[in-house]
Amino acid sequence: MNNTLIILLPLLGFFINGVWHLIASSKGKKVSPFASGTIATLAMAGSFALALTQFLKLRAMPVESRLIEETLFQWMKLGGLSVDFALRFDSLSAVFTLVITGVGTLIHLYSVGYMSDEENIAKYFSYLNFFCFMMLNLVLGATLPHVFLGWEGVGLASYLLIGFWYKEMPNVLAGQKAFIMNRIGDLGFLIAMFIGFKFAGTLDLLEIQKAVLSPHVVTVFGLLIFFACTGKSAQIPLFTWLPDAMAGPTPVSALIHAATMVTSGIYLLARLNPIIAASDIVLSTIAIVGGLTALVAAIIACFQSDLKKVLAYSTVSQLGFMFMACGVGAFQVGVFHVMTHAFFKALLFLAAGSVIHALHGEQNIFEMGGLRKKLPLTFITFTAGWAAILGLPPFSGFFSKDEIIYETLVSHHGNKIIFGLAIISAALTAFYMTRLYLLVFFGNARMDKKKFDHAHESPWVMGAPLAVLATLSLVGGWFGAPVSLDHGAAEVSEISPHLIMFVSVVIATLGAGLAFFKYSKNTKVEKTTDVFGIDRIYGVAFGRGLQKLSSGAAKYVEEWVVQRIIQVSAALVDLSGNMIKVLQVGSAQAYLMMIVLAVVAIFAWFFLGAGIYGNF
Amino acid sequence: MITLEPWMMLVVSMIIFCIGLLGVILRKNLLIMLMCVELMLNGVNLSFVAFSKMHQILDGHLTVLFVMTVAAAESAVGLGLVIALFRNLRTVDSDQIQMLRD
Amino acid sequence: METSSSLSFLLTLPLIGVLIAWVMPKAVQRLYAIFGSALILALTVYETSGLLFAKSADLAKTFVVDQKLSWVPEIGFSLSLRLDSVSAWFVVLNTLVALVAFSLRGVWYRKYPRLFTSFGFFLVFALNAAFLSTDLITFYLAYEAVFIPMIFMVGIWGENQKAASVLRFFIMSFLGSILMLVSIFYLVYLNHEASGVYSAQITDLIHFTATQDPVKLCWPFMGFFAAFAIKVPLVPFHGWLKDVYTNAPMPGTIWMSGILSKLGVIGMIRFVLPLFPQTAAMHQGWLVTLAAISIVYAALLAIRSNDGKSLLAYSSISHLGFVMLGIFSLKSNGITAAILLSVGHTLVSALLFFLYHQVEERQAELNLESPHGLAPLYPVLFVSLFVSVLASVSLPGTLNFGGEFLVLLNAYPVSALCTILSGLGVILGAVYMLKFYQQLGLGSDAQKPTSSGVITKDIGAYDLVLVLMLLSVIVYGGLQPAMFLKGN
Amino acid sequence: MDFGLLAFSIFSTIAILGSIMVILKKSPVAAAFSLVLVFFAFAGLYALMGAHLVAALQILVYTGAIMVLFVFVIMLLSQDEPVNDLKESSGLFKGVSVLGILGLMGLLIRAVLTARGMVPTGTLTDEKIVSMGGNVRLISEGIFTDHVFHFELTSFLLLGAVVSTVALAKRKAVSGGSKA
Amino acid sequence: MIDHLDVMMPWALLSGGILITLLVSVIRVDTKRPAQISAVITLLATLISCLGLLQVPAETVFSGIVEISPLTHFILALFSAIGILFILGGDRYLNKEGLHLSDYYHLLLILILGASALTCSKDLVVTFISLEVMSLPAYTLTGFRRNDSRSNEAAIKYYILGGAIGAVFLLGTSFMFGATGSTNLNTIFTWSQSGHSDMVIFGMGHLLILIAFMFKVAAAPFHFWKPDVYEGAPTPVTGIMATVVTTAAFVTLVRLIHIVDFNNPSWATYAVTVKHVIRWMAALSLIVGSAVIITQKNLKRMLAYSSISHTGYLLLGVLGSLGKGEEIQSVMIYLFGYTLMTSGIFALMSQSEPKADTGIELIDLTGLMKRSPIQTMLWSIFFFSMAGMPFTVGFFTKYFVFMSSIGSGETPLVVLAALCTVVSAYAYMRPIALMVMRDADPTAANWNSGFWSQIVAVAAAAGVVFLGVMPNAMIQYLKGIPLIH
Repeated sequence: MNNTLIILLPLLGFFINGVWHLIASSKGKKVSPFASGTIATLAMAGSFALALTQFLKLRAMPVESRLIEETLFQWMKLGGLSVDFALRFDSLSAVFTLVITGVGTLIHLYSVGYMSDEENIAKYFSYLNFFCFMMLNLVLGATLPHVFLGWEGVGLASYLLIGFWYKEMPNVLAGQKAFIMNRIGDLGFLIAMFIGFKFAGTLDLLEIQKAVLSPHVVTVFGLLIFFACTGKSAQIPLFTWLPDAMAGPTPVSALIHAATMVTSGIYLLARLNPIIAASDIVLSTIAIVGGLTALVAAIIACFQSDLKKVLAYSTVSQLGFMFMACGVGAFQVGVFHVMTHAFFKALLFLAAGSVIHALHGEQNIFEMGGLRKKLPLTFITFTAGWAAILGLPPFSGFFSKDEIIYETLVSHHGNKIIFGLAIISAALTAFYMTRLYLLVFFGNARMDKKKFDHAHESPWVMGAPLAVLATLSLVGGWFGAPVSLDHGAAEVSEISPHLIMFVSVVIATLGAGLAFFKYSKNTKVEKTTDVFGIDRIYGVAFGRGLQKLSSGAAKYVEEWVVQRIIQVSAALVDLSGNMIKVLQVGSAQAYLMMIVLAVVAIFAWFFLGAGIYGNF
Repeated sequence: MITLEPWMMLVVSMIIFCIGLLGVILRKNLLIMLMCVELMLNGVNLSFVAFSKMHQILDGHLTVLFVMTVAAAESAVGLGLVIALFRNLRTVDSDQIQMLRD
Repeated sequence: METSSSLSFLLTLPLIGVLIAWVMPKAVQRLYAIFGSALILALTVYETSGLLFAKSADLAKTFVVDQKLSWVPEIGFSLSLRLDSVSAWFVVLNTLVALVAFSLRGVWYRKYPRLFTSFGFFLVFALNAAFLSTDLITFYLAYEAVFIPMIFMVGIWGENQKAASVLRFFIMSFLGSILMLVSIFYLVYLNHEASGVYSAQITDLIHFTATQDPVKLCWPFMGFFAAFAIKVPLVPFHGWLKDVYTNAPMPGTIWMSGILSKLGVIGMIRFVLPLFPQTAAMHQGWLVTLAAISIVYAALLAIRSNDGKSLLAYSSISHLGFVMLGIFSLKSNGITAAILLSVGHTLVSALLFFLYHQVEERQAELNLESPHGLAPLYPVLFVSLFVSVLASVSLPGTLNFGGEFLVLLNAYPVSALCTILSGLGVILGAVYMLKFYQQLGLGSDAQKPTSSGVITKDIGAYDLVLVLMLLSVIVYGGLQPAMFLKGN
Repeated sequence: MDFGLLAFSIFSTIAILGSIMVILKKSPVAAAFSLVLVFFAFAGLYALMGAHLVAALQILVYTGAIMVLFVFVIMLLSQDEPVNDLKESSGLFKGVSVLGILGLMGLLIRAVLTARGMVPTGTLTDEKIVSMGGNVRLISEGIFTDHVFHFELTSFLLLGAVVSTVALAKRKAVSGGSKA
Repeated sequence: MIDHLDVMMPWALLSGGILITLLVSVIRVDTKRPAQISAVITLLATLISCLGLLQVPAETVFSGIVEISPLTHFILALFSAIGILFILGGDRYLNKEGLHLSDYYHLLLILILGASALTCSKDLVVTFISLEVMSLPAYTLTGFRRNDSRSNEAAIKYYILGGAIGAVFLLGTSFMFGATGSTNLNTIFTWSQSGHSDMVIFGMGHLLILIAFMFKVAAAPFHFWKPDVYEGAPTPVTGIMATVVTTAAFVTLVRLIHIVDFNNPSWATYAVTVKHVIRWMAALSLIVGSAVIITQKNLKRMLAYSSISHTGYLLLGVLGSLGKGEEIQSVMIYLFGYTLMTSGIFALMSQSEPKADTGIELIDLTGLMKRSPIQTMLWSIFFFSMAGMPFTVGFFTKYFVFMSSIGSGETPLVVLAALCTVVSAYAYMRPIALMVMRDADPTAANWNSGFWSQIVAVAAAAGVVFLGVMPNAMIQYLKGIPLIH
């Protein structure tokens, strides 16, 4: 029952706020942000509480049977396929559920303050609740189609929230881009399901792991699943939507595009880890792609001037770290990083939101500076987040990131290349985060004087979540990954963990130092640089390409073939009619002549065919 | 020695029939066309009599009588039509009556 | 299986509806049409409830009704009707679509309203007859009879290019159906040769074709296929569709995309596959390819459409491609999924056209090239529209998802390549449907039109109830598709 | 060469040449007189075959009635001046027509030639006809016994022809008719 | 002869009626009404007496040259009914055109007499004479608009071609006579049953006869006269030709085809030849009819091409019946249905009042929906029926024809026919589109429904729809009629 309630509460919140919004807006009234936000936040808080009790219940169980399953109803049944609508709460789900509901509650709370001026506040909260509902479906679903339901559902919520300010078409288009790129990934998911059903005969998450599959199938299945993850979790090649997704409200970025939704790829891989880990090809693909993404995104982040975009690329990069972890078989480490990342990245986003809020929407970091005095709480909490993402001990990021770097080296599947990618990315992370940190909070105020004076600390509803998250960023890593996923875990290795720990801290410090060196004084305005031009290439390939294909289909196939065939056949009939009509000259004698010719033809035929007749 | 045989009449009748047909096709004067139709009928009449002779029966003769009657009636109507046409168009040229076409 | 006379009322009721339309005053035609079709809908649902809501396929079988009325016994014609779980759905949908179409306000209730209402009821009659009939000739008659009101509907109340488009529609459909007719005759004749009985009963003919060489049956198969491929339509037989969809009055469009296309679907399911199982299997390769091409090609065309109706028209082709894919998987599961999807498609396309009409009533010039930003003006309408769009892009949790998912799932073992190709259609579907919604609802700050005669209110209560009814079926079906999956 | 064959040759030559003249003569009157010639020749051929009644009627009906009618109409319509209308048609048309007719003629003659040596189905030899009262008597009997339906039908044909001719040749059309 | 008076009753009535009508019109020269009424009464009496004799078994009268059978009674009844329909339906047209002469009714009655004599003749000479009895009034009626050169022209063309073809028929008769020594169909059939060596002359004669009737039914390539004649003739006359003349010619054609015993093995090769000839003609008629019909703008010409394509369908039925006489009902049903819809169309057509004297053009139908919904409905019913849509008699007519020719292995031809149906369906839908979808053209004709013509049209439409829904009686009756032997 509790599992169900966990997902039902956000759904309830969604309905209440949604209907409220509709009624209010058709009557032209405004909804009180506080009331609406309270409903939404309470729904999430209730959900979180329930998740906690479930978690505790789970802890009380013996390790091998830690599973609370609730079947709501039979969803689809056709032939050999039987899909139940069931919710499974186990260790992996627990982590994600707690993160979603916990961080979610905080962000809901934060939104009450952040979005207080928003006209359609009830709509906003209903979307947020809807997102949480779908996300919980994703992590609690017991079957692949159920996961897919959540998978698409969060995509939808993401679409809605990115395009929340829909009067600006770019926002809408950013949402569309996210939705469609996710859908491209989803195709992988779908086909993976088809393959899974064809060869394993089931779509149940537990059963499919038990199924005996040929290595070939496993590889294809794993690659397709990973392809789906690249969409949802913004990995190469489908990562370009995430920076654009920053068009949405900042709390949304914090919740969806940093803490929860984008990590569902990790969830899926972790969930299916026996199958994923069964194929070396899949694992190394994941690791390489993850590493490359971490590196590329980090490089791009160094050249961004938009506060949120830096954080967005940072998210992509961090997600790359998580995939690296999965790719070397250390799924539990990846999940651990999901958790810590959720804390500190949400924190960073919320703090950034606080900055943006204070500056009335200013997002260019070269228009900021010197805000540490103006926004002390934001500054402190941001510092915590900064430290965490850099991996400075004892912040949470240190533990998870360090472990990832360690695993890339010592795991079965790890190797030096991946390790190198991880190290360089970590250094770059330190560089761009420090750059950001310095540009925002230190130096001179580079914005209008008036704006600077107007800047003020956020209200408590925004401050409190910041504080909580800052705490979590600090302590979140101390418990280690609360899950045990022992596939591909490191064995005893001659490389000491402490050495790696030392190396990673040094690397982070180096990166930070470099940034400090460059940006502590020199605040020359840098334009955003599209380093790799990937977005542009995609724009040409997908956007223009699709348009070209579509107009090509319309022009060359539809117009020149399909319609032309119809026209030509009509014209041919018409032409034959007109040609036959030529004989209709109007002269009786000509008609008679033609009759004679026909008669002669018939008789000739008669004689030819009748050569055997008679006696001649 | 060759004697007169009905098939010779048949050959003549066929020739006359075809000449009549050719006349209908080629002549433009409606009156001559009507005459050629009569020629065709005559040709057939001859063949009837010839066949009658061949079969040693008289049915063919009877038929010829009826055909003659029909021919008379038909040519009367035909001439009536030609007269009606002539009243309107002042012509008996078949080339002048090609308004209805297509 | 029971034999009863209860089926004929499904045919007589709409005919009575036609007659009453001429008694009713012109002013109340819409009201009459709505109440009439709602009443028929209620009775139809009541009559078919055993089949619709049966817990299991086996239980549903006990509700199958057969009825055979002698019609022209001299030549073996009979009015053979069969209500099973397939036809039950289509019959219900038929009346539902009629209700939706009747609910639209427009020129058809001002110009010759009685004619419109009676054409509508006649359509219900003819379609019911087509869906229920198990006699090929009767089916053909009903199938053709559908044209008659359709031609007039487009002709009388349609838009600019109506004459050319309706003629093209008629000629192409007629071409297909007459080829089918020749095939029917051919089969009937062959069966007569073999058994000495003139019968166009599907059961008799199935018995007969089962004994025949599948290669020999190739031509009749093609005849049937041509008819239904044009009707559905499958690419490249779709040349008639766009023009007539866009030029038809909205109720006509709803009828055509919602339920007329299902004639092709039921034809494939009821006649083509049972009659020519081996022949179809021989041709499966290109059949599946054709379905996949339809999906992707129509989606590509939809992307480029800047007219809402033609976009929806192409999307209709694309979605019906999935239905065809399921049918051509030639597996009973695939076919069941195709039925599920066609139920979904009917509901969604009826809903989309219905709502699009509502939008059109509020803003005359709807060009999808630029955003209109109407959503804030009519929030409820646009929320409904958005949900329908989501159902159309087959988001999980809607009926269409169940359909498309199960269709693809069952098509995958048949042809992985075609399934993947069809999967691309899912992506493209999102592209054009989002475009459709966004350009209508989002973007620029729109102002309410001030000119008189234009509706400026949000969606009306009655319309909303109707929309909610359809949406709830879609969502309920998305969560409980089992109800629709009782096999064929 | 016996008398029959000789007479046949003469009459048939006259008939064929006369018919050719019908279609070659420019003046309708000339054509009409050629036609009369043909009819006479035909009468001779009929007589050669013992069809005396037919021969007589040929003269009476064709020459006496029909041709008079033709000449009358020609005069009525003042169409007696020669017109070389054969020149008007295109050479192609003429060529194709002549070829077609020649082909037809060949085929027809080919067909009738197979009638040589045909087994008679009847028994009415010339002698027998004479013994039974002669050609005329037998034919007249036939008209009023076996062929009485032909006869009656022919009467309606004539009636129709009369009404037709009246209707067509009426000078004044009833304009407007009775607007009853 | 007297002992057959009972079965000859309709004939007696008809011939007597012709004479009475003549007398009446001579007595009352000033007005045409008496002739009209007398003609209607004559036809009505004929119709009733025919209906009373429908169940009388077949017998031959007049020493075997006339066969009276249920079929001939049915056809005479049909012709009488059509005659009444056209007298009533064409009344308005005749008044308008100034053609309201008593001669019209005489000629019409004689035409009907000739047509029905044609259908019951069992002798080739009688066939020839009745053909002429039918044709002469037809020529005259075609030229009945004496002051209209188009009408004259049509009549002359019809006459020239008809006369030449009459001679061709006679030549065929002569050949048959030459081959068998008789012109009686029964004798000829008996002759054909015993193998003979001199088949060339017989076959040639048979073919000539067939060609002559192919001309009369306007099968391509002998169809050229039809569009011209249809266009030039007064509208009700065109209607008579499309119904009475066509039906009589077709029935006779079928009868004459079957004077050869195709089941006799010695005729096997000849049967193939005939089959090929008919097959080609059917195909050509279908193609010509449906291809040219879509290029037509004149309604009457359109119907002429339509009737050419219908000839194609009918020939399909003939083909299906070749060698199996019992299958002929497909042709009969087709003729019956075709007659019904054609009568209706011509009744409607006589309601037009074109503004130009070029006859009724398609453009005259534009916007009819706005002007007269009832007429639009009637037109639509007839055109749908022409196209073979369901719930009209047109569907069943096609059904039987297609079935019977599929039954004789003519499937490719049936596919061709199906394709041609589609093409001509386009031509039939076009006027509907004009009526419904276009606004009236300023030059479009006025349409005034006369009382009688409207009644005729409605009755025909009701018949078309009723037989399209409930064809049982028609099928049952026409199935029971043996046409041959």
